[in-house]
Amino acid sequence: MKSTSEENQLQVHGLEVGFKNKKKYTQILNGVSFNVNKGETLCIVGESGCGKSLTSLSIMGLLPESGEVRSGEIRFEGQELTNRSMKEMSKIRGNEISMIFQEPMTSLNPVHTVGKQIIEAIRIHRNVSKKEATERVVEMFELVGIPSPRERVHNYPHEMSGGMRQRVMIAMALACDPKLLIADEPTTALDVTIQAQILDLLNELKGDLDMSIVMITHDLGVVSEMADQVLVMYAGEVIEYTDSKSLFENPKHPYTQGLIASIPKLQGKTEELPVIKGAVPNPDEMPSGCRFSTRCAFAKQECFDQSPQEEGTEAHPVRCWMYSAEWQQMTPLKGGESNGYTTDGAVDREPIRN
Amino acid sequence: MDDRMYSKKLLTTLLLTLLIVLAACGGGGQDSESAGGEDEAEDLTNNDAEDTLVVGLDDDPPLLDPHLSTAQVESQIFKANYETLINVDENLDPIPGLAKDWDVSEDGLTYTFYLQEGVTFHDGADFNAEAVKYNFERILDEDLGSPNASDLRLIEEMSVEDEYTFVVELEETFAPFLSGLSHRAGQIVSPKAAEDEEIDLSNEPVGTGPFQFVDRTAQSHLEFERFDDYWGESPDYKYLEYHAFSNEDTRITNLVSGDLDIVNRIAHKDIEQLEENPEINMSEEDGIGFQGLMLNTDREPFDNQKVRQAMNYAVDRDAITEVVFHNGAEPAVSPFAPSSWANNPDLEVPDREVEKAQELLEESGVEDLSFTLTVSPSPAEQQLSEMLKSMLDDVGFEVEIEQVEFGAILDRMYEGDYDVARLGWSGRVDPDGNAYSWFHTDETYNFTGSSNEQLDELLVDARTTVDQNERQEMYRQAAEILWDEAPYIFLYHENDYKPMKDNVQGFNHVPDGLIRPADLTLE
Amino acid sequence: MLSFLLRRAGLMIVILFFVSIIVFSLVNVLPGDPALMILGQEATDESLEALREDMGLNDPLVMQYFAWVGDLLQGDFGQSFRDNTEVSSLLAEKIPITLQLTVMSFAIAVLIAIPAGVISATRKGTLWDSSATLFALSGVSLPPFWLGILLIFIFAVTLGWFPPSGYVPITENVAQSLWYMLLPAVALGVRLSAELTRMLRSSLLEVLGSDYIRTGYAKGLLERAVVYGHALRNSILPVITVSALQFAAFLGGTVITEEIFNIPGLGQLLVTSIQTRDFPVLQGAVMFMALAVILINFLTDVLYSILDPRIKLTGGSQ
Amino acid sequence: MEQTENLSVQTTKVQNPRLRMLKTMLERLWQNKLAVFGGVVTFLLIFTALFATWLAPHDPTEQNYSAVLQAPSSEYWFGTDNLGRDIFSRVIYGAQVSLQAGLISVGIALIIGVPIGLISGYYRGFIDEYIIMRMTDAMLSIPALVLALALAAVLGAGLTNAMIAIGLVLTPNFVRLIRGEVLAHREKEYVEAGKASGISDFSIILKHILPNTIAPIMVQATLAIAAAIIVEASLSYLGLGTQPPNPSWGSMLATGQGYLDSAPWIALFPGALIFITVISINLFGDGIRDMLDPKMK
Repeated sequence: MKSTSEENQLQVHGLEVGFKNKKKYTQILNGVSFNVNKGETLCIVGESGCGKSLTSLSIMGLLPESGEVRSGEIRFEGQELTNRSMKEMSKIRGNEISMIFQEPMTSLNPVHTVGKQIIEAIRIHRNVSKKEATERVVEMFELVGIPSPRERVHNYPHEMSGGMRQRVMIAMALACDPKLLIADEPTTALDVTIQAQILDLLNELKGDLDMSIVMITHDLGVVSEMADQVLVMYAGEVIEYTDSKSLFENPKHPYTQGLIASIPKLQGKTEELPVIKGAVPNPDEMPSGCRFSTRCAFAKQECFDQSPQEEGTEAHPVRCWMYSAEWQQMTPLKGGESNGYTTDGAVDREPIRN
Repeated sequence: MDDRMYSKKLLTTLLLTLLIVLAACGGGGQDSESAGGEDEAEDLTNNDAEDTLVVGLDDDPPLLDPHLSTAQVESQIFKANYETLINVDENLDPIPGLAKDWDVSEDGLTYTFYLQEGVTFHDGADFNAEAVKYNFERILDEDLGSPNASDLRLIEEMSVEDEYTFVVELEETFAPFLSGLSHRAGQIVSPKAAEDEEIDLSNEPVGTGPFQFVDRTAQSHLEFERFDDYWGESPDYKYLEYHAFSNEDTRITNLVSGDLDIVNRIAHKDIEQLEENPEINMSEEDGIGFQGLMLNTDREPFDNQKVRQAMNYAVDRDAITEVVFHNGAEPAVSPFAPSSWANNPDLEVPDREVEKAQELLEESGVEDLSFTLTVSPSPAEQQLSEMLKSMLDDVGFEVEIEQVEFGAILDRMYEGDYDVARLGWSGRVDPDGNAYSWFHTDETYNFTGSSNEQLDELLVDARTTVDQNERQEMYRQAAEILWDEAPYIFLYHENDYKPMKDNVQGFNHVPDGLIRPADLTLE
Repeated sequence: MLSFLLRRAGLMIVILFFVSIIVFSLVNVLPGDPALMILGQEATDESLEALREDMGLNDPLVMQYFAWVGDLLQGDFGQSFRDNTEVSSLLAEKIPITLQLTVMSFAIAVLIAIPAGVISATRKGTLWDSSATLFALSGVSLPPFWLGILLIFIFAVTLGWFPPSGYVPITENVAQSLWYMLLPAVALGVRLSAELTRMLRSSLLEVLGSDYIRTGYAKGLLERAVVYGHALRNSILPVITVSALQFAAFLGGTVITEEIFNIPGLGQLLVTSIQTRDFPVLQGAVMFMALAVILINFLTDVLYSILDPRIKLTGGSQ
Repeated sequence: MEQTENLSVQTTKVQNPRLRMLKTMLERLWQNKLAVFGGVVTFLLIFTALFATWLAPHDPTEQNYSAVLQAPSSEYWFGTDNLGRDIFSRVIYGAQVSLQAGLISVGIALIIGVPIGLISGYYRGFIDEYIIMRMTDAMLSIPALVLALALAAVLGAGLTNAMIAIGLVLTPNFVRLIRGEVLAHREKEYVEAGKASGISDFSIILKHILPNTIAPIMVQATLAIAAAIIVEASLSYLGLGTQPPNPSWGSMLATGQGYLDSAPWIALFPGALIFITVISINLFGDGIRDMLDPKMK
């Protein structure tokens, strides 16, 4: 894909991740590759279950016990992360790479004050006194826009609203000046107005703190607001990867096109993307051809049998037969363009959702 | 919000305080019990191990007032801090106690006691004839309700001749009178303490004995200290403690590897083990009591004499003494131990005769031979009852065993609500104490409901006759009648075992089974 | 907060009232004449009757009940039939002994249960987990008296490391006291630890799957810090509640354990009082045990609400 | 229970949903190897108890004074006790006593507890709230063994009385359980519908509510049997249960404790049997619970 450069904060190459239970291994991520440059925001976009969260957890080294990185590289500032021990990773986590999660309501420990939880994070990585750490928390609270920060430090999570809690999470994530922030759907669980505030905050902080962001979202509105680069994932594969502008102006993959077409006129809270028919196939029942073929309006016969390769330009790769040289020779589906075929077995199953 | 924080902290503090206070109360309670220093770490006791003798008892003595006492184990304690007017020696013959000498008139009605001089009670009061009189009156006082009053009930008159001479007139001759004075009725408590409203003699005894009472931890242990103003020979060691271990195994463990110096009672199954132990000396002495089965002769089938007699032949007394008592008991056929002068040597222990027993049962014509055998739930009692069941079932009885606590057994005895009960008697120095109240018609312990005129006559005569040879003849006859009448199946006389550490010397094994701590020395 | 406390306290009193009725009626239908128990084998009929009258045994039962409860409320538990000791002082003497046994058992239980529960929850599906689960299963099924006898056989009789039974007051010799009580505490503690391990495992598994645990890892905590600093505290809350509910069963276990190891605590007092028909002591001991159980549960509720900031102490029932 | 309804909803495709449900439940039980183990051992024990007469090599009460306290041998597999009786035979007969005690006392608890729980939960009201519930609270706050001990002392020593005492002590557990189930069901549509169509309370309780409580009762009852066996052994240990010479594990243990140094087999074998029995029943009970409701695990 794209060439590596000195500017790279994070490089992910050919990442294959799956779950193992007893004898069976189910692969979820299928050769995911991308780069995040310093100071850049990369948005990973896709439906639930496409592997975006798994990608971020792989970077953090926080895969669930049954999860496993089969192959591929994750380089942070040129350092390989996949072979790091738990202990080595914990020095990076929260320090150089931080993460905020989708559910601010449950992501904080209910029995400790928020201040204590951030102080703990600071003192793992910085050799400071409790008092200094507290000062730092207050500072961070101010930074993330928590009113009367000095008092709020003593609050328990349940005494705060969702937006405030997400600000606390951000404060916690940023407390040690990370170089990379991974935000996993940070606004999904919040009200629309709060969503915007949080996104603004992130944008603002990104500039102030000179960090890179990997933002995971299913919401193209968020993408348009935040992203420098966009990675579109579908069923564990990268299907399109480009800068934000090209993506919106020139979406190539039928899936991306569908996504963009489905943006509501009035930006509202959307749980999922309802317009594209069907759902992400079950990882155990992956189509042998293009993974999107079952839902693709343009799919031809060969789409179902053979996986497409990366096509398009280096700056805007796309995984779709439409952009290959063979497209014109491929056999159209009987019965016209519309693809009425849906996968029954995959109804309401969400194998990878964090 | 701040209020809530505050109130939570307050509550936490309160709870913690409560816990600490509770803990402190608990700890405090214990502290006060063990006043006496904690310098010695090595043993159970608070006192200097070198200078302490620790006696292991089979039960915690409930009442320390000898005049109210009924439990056998209490008599052990009384040997530490009380003294009796009369004592008994190894042959159970009377020897001087607080009375250095005494005269009995020809007719056996007048007793003159010449008292030991220079004796003081632990509270400083003087011991004299007035004190003896006070004690006798106290026992006879109905308000006190002394269960030991019967020993003195025949007193018609008592007088203080001079300070150290005390005279008693009896209504009629009463042969066991002197031996009664060697027991609870002869224990002399301090009149001063008895009169003191603030002193509860049941918990803090005050006597003239070689040791004075220091402290008591209820249902655990008692502490005594050498009485420095003791009139007799001063004991060899300073501290004396009694520790109660109702569990026989614990008691033995504490003797063998723990801190007990001498133990008042052991389970017979441990006899061999203790005799083999080189660090333990075991003293063995014939007991004076009797053990067996009490038959309710008011009930079927035991209203039939032949049925009762059949039982006498159905039981295998030798097997019982061997298996349950490891030969630490003598087979019994009468209330008098083989060592007693009252024993009838003509009454031999019969072999087990199944056929004879079956014949007797057949002759009796009784068809329903089922009954309940009530025993207390100790391991040995259980073992014994199981043997009895097996033996009796063999000849045609149908025995059902029922384990009932000793207190409840007594209760049923008084109400006559039992078929057969395992109940025995620790024994008294005078044979009268083993016979009269047990087998005379309607007497206190005659729960069998049996009545035999000839026997009654003999038992009354025997207690009002002074001459021992005459009495001996009467008791021999009585024993024969008892065997024939069979209201009670005599099974065994338990021997008395006193195991002690090999550094304990001077033990005189008196058949009454009481440890006289002042005799003991520690090497 | 206050209304919660009042409500719970009111409930406690109602329950105690019922306990007192149970205890009183039990004892008053127990066979055996207390007067005879006191005076023993050598009692006379007159002295028996006098004592019965004196003890109020001839009064109607209702009167006797109110007299008893009235005394109880003044802290007067009556006197032992055996030796006239105040029951309250007997209890005061025995409670610290049982308390020591309880504390030691709980300490042992916690020392075993926390690592076992943590290991089996964090190493789910491994051999460690299976062994811990097996331990929990067998521990729960081990009657304390059987384990007690087994421990005596192995460690006292065969190896001779421990005394087979007995008790040394802690005020006399701390080390010896702990030594004597170690086997009984293990006998009781193992069962408790099995229960705790079981509960802790499932509670921990639930907590370990929660979002804030992931947050803990994300901020760079090591597993140990996450488990002990965050997961354990949260998962121990339900364990505390459940173990408080187990307290009654635990006290029952002390009775038989004290009997086996001949520890002169509350349990042995109770057994002896049943055997000797020492009713005041029996009543006192049972009342105290019930009170302890009720109080422990009450305190646990309060403690729970303090430990878990989400719970507000309101009037709501459990 | 709710989950049984869920299951039947899920299996509507099959012709006989009940059969399918049973099949899945049995499959689930079979997958739980420990539960299978527990079940097998439990049934072996029941078998042993039923056929004790044929299995025991000796008469369990036959005394042999010339073979007292013998160590395990080919003649006496588990040795002999202080009266020369064969411990192996006594242990086998002891299984009869223990299982009988467990079953009957739980039966008593069910007979008393189920109706009280049903009525109390169905009608609610003052008596339910302030008498029955507080009474169960009170009984549950007295340690079960203590209450059983006191009750057994009141009733008099003996196996029958011990079983009654244990049954009474276990009763409040069932009252609470059933009352809770009833409370959960009495508001359900089918009960409301039944009421509306004029069916008597009695038949609503009997036909609609009781069947729904059977699953949790089964689980609780199985586990209660294990508990009852322990309490019976404890009472026998203290001399209030089975009376001699009938063999009971608890009283054998009590006898054996005095001989731990010289004849440990007297105590060790019956003790081991108590343990095996209780753990098997517990495993089996846990298995049944998981089978009926996998979520409860």
